[in-house]
Amino acid sequence: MKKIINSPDNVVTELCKGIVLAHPELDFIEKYKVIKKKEVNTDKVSLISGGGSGHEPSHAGFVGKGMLDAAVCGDVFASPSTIQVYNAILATQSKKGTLLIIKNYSGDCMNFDAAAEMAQDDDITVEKVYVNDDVAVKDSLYTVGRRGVAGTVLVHKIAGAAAEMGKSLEEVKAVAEKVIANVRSIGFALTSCTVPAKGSPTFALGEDEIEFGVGIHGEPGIAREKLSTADELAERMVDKIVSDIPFKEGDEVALLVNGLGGTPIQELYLLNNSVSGAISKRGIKIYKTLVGNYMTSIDMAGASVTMLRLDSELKALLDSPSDAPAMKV
Amino acid sequence: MKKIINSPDNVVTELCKGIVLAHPELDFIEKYKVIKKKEVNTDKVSLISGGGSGHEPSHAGFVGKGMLDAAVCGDVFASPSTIQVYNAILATQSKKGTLLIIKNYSGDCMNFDAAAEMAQDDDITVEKVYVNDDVAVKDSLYTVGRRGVAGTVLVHKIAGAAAEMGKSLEEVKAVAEKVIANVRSIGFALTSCTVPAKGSPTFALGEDEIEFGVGIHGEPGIAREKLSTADELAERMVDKIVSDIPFKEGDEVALLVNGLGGTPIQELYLLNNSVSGAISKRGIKIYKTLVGNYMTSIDMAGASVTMLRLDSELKALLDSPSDAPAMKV
Amino acid sequence: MEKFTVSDIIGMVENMADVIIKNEVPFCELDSAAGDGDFGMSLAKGFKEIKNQWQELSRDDIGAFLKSCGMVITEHCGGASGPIWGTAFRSAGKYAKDKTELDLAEFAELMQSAVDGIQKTGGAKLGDKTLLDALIPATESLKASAAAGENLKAAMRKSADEAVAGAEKTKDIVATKGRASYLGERSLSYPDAGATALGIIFTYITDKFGS
Amino acid sequence: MEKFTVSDIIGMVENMADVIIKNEVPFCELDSAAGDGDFGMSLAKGFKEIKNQWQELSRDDIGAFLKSCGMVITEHCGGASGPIWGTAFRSAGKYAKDKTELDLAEFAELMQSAVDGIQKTGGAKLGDKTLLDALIPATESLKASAAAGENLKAAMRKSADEAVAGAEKTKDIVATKGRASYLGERSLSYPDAGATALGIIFTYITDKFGS
Ligand SMILES: Nc1ncnc2c1ncn2[C@@H]1O[C@H](COP(=O)(O)OP(=O)(O)O)[C@@H](O)[C@H]1O
Ligand SMILES: Nc1ncnc2c1ncn2[C@@H]1O[C@H](COP(=O)(O)OP(=O)(O)O)[C@@H](O)[C@H]1O
Ligand SMILES: [Mg+2]
Ligand SMILES: [Mg+2]
Ligand SMILES: [Mg+2]
Ligand SMILES: [Mg+2]
Repeated sequence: MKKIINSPDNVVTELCKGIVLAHPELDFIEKYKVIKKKEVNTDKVSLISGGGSGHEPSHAGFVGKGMLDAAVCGDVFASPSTIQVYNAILATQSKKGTLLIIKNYSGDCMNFDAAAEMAQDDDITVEKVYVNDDVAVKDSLYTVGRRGVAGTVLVHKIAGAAAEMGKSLEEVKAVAEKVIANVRSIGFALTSCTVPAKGSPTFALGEDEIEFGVGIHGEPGIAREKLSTADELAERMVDKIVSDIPFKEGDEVALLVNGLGGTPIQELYLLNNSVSGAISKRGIKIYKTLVGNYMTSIDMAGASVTMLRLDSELKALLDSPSDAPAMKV
Repeated sequence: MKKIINSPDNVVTELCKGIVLAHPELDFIEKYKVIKKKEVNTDKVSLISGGGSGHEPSHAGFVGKGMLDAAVCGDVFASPSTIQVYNAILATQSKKGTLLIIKNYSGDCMNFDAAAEMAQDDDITVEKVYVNDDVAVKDSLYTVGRRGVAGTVLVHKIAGAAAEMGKSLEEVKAVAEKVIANVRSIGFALTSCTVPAKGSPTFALGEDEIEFGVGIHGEPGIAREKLSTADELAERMVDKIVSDIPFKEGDEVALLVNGLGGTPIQELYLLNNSVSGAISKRGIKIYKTLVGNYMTSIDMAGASVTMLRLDSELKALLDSPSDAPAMKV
Repeated sequence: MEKFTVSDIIGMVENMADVIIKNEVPFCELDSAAGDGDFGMSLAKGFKEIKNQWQELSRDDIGAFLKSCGMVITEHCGGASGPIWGTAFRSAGKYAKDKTELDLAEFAELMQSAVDGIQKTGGAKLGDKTLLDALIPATESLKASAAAGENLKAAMRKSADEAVAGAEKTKDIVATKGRASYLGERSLSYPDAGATALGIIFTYITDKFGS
Repeated sequence: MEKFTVSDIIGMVENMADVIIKNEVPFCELDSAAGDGDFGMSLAKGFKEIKNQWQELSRDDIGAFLKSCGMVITEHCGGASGPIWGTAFRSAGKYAKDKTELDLAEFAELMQSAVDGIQKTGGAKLGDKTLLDALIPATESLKASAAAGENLKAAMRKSADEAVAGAEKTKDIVATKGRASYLGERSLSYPDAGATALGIIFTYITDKFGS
């Protein structure tokens, strides 16, 4: 394992310290590994997200005016504990209540749910939404449902803008759910990630192999297959996403071409060229594009594509200002 | 070679198209591989930079209000030709003249110099500055001098802000030179980069080896050595930089912790924690910190540290707004 | 009749902590095959903290001891393991409230409380390819041994063997709960990490018991 | 007296383009050792474009042909190679303006013009570990052969051998110009990419000449 670290045990704490050093408008509560805005506005709905670490800049990079109020940082790929989440809720209490934005994984759901119950016992109003945008995973009665991936960032952005406008908890939750209903993602990996505590890659890929439909924790995807061109990958990803909702000719979308951590921005912009072509040729209009590392899987090489179907409400909220370190609008 | 591309020959063109698709305020002149602002303000000094591609988001990501007017994109790691640079000058002509911000490499110097001469023959006023911030390279009478690396981004930012304020070509050039005189960088690599056209890594490093003092083109550095901790690397880099100018107790600096392309932001923030500690302990005050991929070396894993000594003029210009895709202030 | 004392239970948890901490990396590797590779780390983190706080844990009775372990796990274990193992210990603690000894039938009931707690928290059932596929057969085996009047060590051995066998069988199950569920058919042929770990833990505790 | 005709020169440039395009990757690899690995690509790009525009290049005389090659290289080669090779061809073209044939002494003068152009553009001198360390001895050899009245092919062979030997010697030089200069002592034991390439190119042109 080759990483710029001191010791695997301290990765999360040290990276969080590095974040607040670079962004002095944020605070780090070391005991509970919570990154929060220094100044919490108690007159707006508080937004909290989080989960395992290793997805940087998610979620701490999205804490800031116009987006989240706090991010709870678990260990690498492990949901934060119930107590951590509960303390994040306490630290950002607002008169208008708190919305938890949870990625749909059993660990995260169990911990955030239990924390919400604890807070409700303290008479804090807490609502929850579960993001499940990954179309690689079949949603069926027999599974825990689709997992949450890069689309979560768009939920943060839009719900954050709604909260900033002073909307009520019900309204903010409703718009977050509208985003969840209209956002879909899929990704692929060129390499595995390496969890610092484990020290070796989670899976092995041949020099010409990729994992299509991969998750953001090194979970294997739909299929292991031969590396293909950016155009072919784009075509297949867009096809999977578009046929899921389905998106229709004339729809307007936000597009997020997201890097998984180890892939340089050079390749992400190149992939954006291919993906934009595949979307446009279907008569779908791209209203806004984000390209970069938003929801990573530590050092995995690879990328994901997220499409969000927009209406005028979502467009306006997407365009609203955000001052979060990883999303300056 | 495992990359998200179609063919090595088209990497630069396709990535540039991906950039302007994501940032519709920019234009791509395909014939000369120039990315420019759609709307050029002819009442301010025009700023042009560029060089070989492979350093994304440099330089195209810094084109925008408050920073550059155009970036000239060479092939991967190869300076753009004289004719390309000349056409970028023509495409962004302003009443106040043009400043070329050149990284100090013989290829870039020869091509930008020749292009400036051509433009001067057309009665366009062109001035030039050469960035040479890399302290890994000894500056001596017998070499071509130090090379330009990540500090270039701070030259873009500050000269861009000065130009935006309506300063004259002489004034903008003077402030760019002030930055160059006060900025120093050094980097290290955990892996080599892979140039798409070559298809294999430029150099080979053992599983426990790093290259200290590496350049941004896969040029080997000062020494090949054993991987050490983030704290040790930070201490040595800060030491090299601080003793170069030298920086003194009480100085205020801007700090840039820059990723070389393949290193995840997780490690960059962790490194920032170590580097900030090493700087603070020397009694030097960090006025502002940037952490991220600013000047990359394709997919190289590794990082560089840049320190710029500030005075009140530089601080104000650093804080001025910028609307460039990779630098939103 | 043979009974488990407070110090037997404390000793078991100590042995459990040791085997979990020792297997941190192998347990992560088990989770790599079809999960996300953090299971060993998440679990070890809580049990390291139990050992840290060892002197301060309540030892008044079995229930108080198990409950205080459950609180530490809930606070310090991340992932799915925090709620699942935390709930298991807290439910078992509730069952053993004020008790200073347990006969085999009671011990089996205590394990059943852990199973119930886990099912309430995580919503999984037998055959969902989770640690329940080791824990439920192990618990049933304890109940049968109690009914048959077997001695503690023999009952523990049978129970551990059932846990191992149950874990082994998870290879043939397509996962439906936890991260391995995202794999569908591709989770076949890999055993569940949590179940396999339980087999290893129960075997170790049994080896050490009474020796 | 033997002379190089317009079509001899055109043929040489064609062979030059062929060997450069064929060696794109090996030339990049030469540049990897102590440079940035793009030399083969930058150079091939210009010569591919020369072949693309082959029918449109001026063939009126040697000077016009070389100058139009130089313009293509200046426009299409990136890196240091664009200005250096572009200037070499343009300077050589200037020398051969209106000439339709060159004797050996004149050919040596043409090469000297290329050397002068390169030195004016890049500021390097013999011993700076650049392609000049192959080109200057090769040029001196041509001058000596002209003075000795040798035939064209023999002179070219000697000149090519001098280029190869000059390139070989760059191994022992600490680089001062171009990207290898950043390496200092560490550039020792690697030959210069541009010089080595010239040795290969001159040898290939000689092999093909008159055959
Ligand atoms: N809903 C559930 N009920 C019971 N056990 C579960 C459940 N979900 C997961 N597990 C167990 O937890 C183990 C994984 O734990 P861990 O790696 O900490 O969780 P995560 O999936 O959050 O990474 C699985 O191998 C499985 O035995
Ligand atoms: N100043 C110079 N004068 C003459 N030749 C030079 C000079 N600088 C570099 N070269 C030659 O160019 C070669 C490298 O070309 P190339 O890789 O295209 O340039 P870059 O250094 O810009 O990547 C070197 O091997 C050397 O022979
Ligand atoms: Mg996990
Ligand atoms: Mg180059
Ligand atoms: Mg796991
Ligand atoms: Mg080169």
